[in-house]
Amino acid sequence: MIVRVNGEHRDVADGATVADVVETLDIGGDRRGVAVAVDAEVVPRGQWEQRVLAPEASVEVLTAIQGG
Amino acid sequence: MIVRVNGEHRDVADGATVADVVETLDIGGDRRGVAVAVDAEVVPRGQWEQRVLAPEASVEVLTAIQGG
Amino acid sequence: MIVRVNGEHRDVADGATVADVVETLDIGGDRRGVAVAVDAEVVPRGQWEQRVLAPEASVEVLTAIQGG
Amino acid sequence: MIVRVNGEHRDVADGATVADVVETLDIGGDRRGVAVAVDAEVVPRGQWEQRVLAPEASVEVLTAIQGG
Amino acid sequence: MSAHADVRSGVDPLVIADRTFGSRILLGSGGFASLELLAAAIEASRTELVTVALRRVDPAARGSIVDVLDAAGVALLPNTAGCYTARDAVLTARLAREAFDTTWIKLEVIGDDRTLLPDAPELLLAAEELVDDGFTVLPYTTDDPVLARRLEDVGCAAVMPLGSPIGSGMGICNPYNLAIIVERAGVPVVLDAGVGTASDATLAMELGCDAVLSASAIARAHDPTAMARALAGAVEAGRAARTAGRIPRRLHAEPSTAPQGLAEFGDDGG
Amino acid sequence: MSAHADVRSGVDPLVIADRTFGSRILLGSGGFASLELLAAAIEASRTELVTVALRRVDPAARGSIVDVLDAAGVALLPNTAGCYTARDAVLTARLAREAFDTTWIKLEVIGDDRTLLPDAPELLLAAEELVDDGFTVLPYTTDDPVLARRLEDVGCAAVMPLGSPIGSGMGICNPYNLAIIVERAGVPVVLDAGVGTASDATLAMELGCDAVLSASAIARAHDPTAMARALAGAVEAGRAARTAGRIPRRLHAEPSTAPQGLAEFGDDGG
Amino acid sequence: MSAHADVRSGVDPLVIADRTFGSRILLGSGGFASLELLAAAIEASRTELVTVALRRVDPAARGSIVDVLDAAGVALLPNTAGCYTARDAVLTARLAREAFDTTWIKLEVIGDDRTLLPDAPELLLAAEELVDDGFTVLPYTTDDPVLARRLEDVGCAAVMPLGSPIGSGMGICNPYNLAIIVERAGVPVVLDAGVGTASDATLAMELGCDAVLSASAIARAHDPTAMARALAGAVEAGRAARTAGRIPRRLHAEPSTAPQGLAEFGDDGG
Amino acid sequence: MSAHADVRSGVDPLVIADRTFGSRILLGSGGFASLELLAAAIEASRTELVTVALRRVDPAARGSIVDVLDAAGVALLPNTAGCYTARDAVLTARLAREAFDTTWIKLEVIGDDRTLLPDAPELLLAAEELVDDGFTVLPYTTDDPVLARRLEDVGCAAVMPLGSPIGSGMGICNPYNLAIIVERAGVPVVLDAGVGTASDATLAMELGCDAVLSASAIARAHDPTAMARALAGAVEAGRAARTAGRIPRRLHAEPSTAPQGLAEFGDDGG
Repeated sequence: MIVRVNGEHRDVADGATVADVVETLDIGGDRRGVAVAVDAEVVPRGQWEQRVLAPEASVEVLTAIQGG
Repeated sequence: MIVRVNGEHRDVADGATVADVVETLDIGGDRRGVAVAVDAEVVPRGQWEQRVLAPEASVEVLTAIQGG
Repeated sequence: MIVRVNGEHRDVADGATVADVVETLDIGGDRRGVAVAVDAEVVPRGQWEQRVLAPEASVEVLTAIQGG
Repeated sequence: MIVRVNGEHRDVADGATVADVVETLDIGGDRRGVAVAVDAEVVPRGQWEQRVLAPEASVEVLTAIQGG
Repeated sequence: MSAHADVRSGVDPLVIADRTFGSRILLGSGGFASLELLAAAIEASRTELVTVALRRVDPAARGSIVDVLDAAGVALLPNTAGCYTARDAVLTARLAREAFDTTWIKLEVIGDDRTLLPDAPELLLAAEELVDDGFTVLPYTTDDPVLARRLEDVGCAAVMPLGSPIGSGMGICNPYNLAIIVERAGVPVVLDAGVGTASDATLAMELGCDAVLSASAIARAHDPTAMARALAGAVEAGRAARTAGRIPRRLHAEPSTAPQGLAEFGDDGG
Repeated sequence: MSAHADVRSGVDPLVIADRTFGSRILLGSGGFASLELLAAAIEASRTELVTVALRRVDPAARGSIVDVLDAAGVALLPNTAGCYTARDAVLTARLAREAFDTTWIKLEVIGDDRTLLPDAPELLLAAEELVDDGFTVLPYTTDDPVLARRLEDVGCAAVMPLGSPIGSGMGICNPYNLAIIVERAGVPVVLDAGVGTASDATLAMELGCDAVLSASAIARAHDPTAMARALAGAVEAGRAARTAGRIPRRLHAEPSTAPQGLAEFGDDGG
Repeated sequence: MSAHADVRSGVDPLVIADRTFGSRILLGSGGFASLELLAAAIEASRTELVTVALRRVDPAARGSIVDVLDAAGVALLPNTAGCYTARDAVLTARLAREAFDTTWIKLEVIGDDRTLLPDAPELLLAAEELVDDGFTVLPYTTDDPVLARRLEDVGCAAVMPLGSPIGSGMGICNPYNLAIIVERAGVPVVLDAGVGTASDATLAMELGCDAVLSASAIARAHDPTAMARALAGAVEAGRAARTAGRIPRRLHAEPSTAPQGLAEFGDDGG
Repeated sequence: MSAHADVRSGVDPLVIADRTFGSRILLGSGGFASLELLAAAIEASRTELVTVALRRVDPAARGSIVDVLDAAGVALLPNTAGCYTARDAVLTARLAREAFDTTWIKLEVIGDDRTLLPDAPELLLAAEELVDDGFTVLPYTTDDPVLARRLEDVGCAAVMPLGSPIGSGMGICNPYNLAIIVERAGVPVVLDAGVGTASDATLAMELGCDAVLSASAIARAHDPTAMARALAGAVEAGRAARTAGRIPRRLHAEPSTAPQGLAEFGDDGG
């Protein structure tokens, strides 16, 4: 199925979870400082494994950058 | 019955109207530039005669002064 | 002989006067607003005719321009 | 004879020197930081002993104070 | 708003909503010692629009300001002075419409009685409601360019940013904000509050304001009529200067007299 | 100089030495693109006194500025622009007296060609010599109150402090010095140099200057005639405002609408 | 906030909500050319609190700012930079809480991308919602004293008014507003945005601000590390000066040397 | 004077004539309530050069300022405070040389006792005579760039322009003049007079001054020792900021957070 990850369409397996998607992003280190929103809702890290994505879901995977 | 007119308690006849109350205020001239609110609602001039006051009604009779 | 008029060397006849030099400058009109200094001294208009220039004299013939 | 010391008239012996006058001023310590002018002329310390005052002489004996 | 009007020909009207004004001064009627002084100031300032406030009728009051404005042939602009909430301001505006038969309102929603500064969120709320109710809303606002823009976006007919607090006479504390407001405004910008003297009004116009509202500067001046005349001239001068196109500022000098043709008197004999 | 003249009645002349002027603008004639533009600016500014400089006669020159000033019916004020020493300035002044049959001189003694700022000691020297020689001396000076006072003490008929460097358009960089100069001056104070736009001229007059001299601000404006008109109004407005007596500056607000009689609509039902 | 802390003994901590800071500089981490320069600026500024923004993960990104802050032993303050609505800002704050395990948030709700000025109504809305949600909210706000007060009233832990637009380096355009905010604030006031150089930070502290947040002034300086050190000293100097109690301003001079005992050298023989 | 000294390494001495100073503050000793307070201020300010005045010996005087300066290990800089003529100033300088065995003199020639402003022509005269007599002359001067240049030309070892009148605490009334003086100076520029608080000193150094002289700002502060410490830090901060190279001023904002990678949360469901 197709989901949007950080604005780009991705084809992922049906039943893919937030954790699966985050996995595909080559994030260095221990993922400290990473947060995820699905369809404009925060998904706490503790739920990444359980949270299954719906088709067309919009996933934002964010982290810290210099700013402000 | 008792009503409040511009912050002061007044004893008026039961069934008194806005017009009656305005009458009691010695307003010079043609009352141009006068407006009335009863219980925080504007009472258009055209309804002063009809509009009967309820007991405890709060009547504000306002006009123009220097300001701003 | 050689004199300097407004910074330029001019060959003038011996005994030439301030008036002679001013003459050579094509000044329009009645010469109102013109003043002359010879060797850093003012020469009043009334003396232009009499005042004979010495060799090497430095003559400044000035007039009004926009300024200030 | 009469001289003026720091603006005040003083009666001093004829032939009195700058040193004599400075002596009369109860200046603490080693007189470091003291300078003298007589009649608007500086009198170097080395000449205090020799410099005899004329009648009516004006002596200024100055030192450092807080300032500037 | 563009300043490319033809000032020279004297044809340079101020247009707010559907009305046209020959004068770029709005006069606040507060603070005058008498209605006579107010009348004199109206004439001297040449204003065509004068604010009034709404208060409880006072039988002891002498004379009617409405009559004074009628006699002077100027329009009346009711305000909502003294309101601290959108709700009170809206109600006051509706009473003003009833009393004076005008949909024009100078909207004031104040945050506190010490600074008399506008309360941005309440002001925007009230502006929106009054515009929807058919009012021509002229909001007294801060010098915040974003708020000014949002007031325009909800349909205000003009924006009236302050230069400094009401009655402070501090002039324009932040010309940069005012310049940004003007740069982005699609409706007239009227400097409201802070004017202390003529140069403040001139500067406001040079910054691109379309008009200046003054109350205390005139009413509380030693000679209100003379100050009214001064401000009228100051506003025209500032408007004309903006249209004329000023020279740039530069740190160093620029000669006003050309050096060419300078006399040489030789070096000093002495 | 006192500002307690009767502005209202329009009777408020500027008096320098033995001459009286109806206008409080002095115009510098430098920098205009043509004599026509100069003539238009003279009319628009309503000035009665215009500066000219002395330079070597140039046969190629078109038209005579003297004729333009005559036609306009305004007085001519020769200057000593370009002089760096008291000696050259004095000689130039004497040539000007000879050329224009006037004892009036705008005395300029410049310290360098970058800032065009006055050279205080040379200026004072020249002023003293010219006064002794019977000139009516109007010195272009810095905003130094002590120098202004000394120029007055040697007999100058006015002092003309700068607001900022010639042609910089920076306005009045140090209003405090100007205020001190005015406070102590026994002769007219004319702001000379620095005016960039109308508000600068208004401020100068509010500070107590008796007149403003402007050249570049007008001559180099996008529309010189319009700016001349703007400055004329600005000077009058500033003069009138000073006479009217401005309100004091205060940090906090001062209501322009009295709170008495404010309506009470009860607390919000909602 | 009172400035009567004992600066002399060096015991003058900044307290925001439940945390105490030894430094009165907050550092914005944006604009540094490298994380190394950021690390150097952190050390030079002696800051203990550094902002970060949230953006989409970028596999190409080199190094982690979180690691840099950890290594420096400073706290991280996430912001909501880039948000134009209360809703986006609230969501971003919640993501930041999730990502960094902190309830502290520098709340930014911008009105437009040209001025980057706060949007007052949206800002207040977001602040209220985040406070209710348990956040420690530090809002970036305008210099509007009423808005600052309302932000405090809804429970913000500090207010962070701007001096001038972000990155403009214009310093404090309206010191009067800032003084009024400080005068009435019951929470720390942090100058946020506008600082261009050291004197801006010194002035902010003299006006009574409790701290200064700087990003561009340091990050974009020719020598960021040197500027970080300069601002650290400037903030301390301004704080100390406010505590020391400055002399009043007066128009005229006040001698620093007593006239008593002045020598008299008689009048000049010459 | 160039500011490209190596501030970072702490090696950035002030060099006047043949002497080198580690501190960029000169302290005026006037106005302190006691010699103890003066001593404390000397230590707190870290100054190495302190002014003294010459007055008639007063047997009643308690303690010697010379001893205080000796004990503090700082150099003494005599001044000519109170002199109104070149002649009195020159004589006073010579007495100071005799009394303190130093050729250094802070030259003051005042125009009047109200403004205490320098008298330009007398000052220049005295400076020239003292330089010829072998003095190291540090003249207290106006902010006139031409006068500053002429003082340098006659051989002064530094120029000490005022920011505003002595003791006024008005800070730097005309930063443009100061910038021009610095731009053209070949000797150290020391801001003398006008400093009211720390930010004034920081600004002076940012403008390129090489040092700041302060008397009243410290001596008359509520807590002189704390203010001395504040000014010391302020001067260092300003010097460091000038060396660091500030960002330019711009009217509009410049984001400190890059927009790239901004999250998109879709449009509001509500």
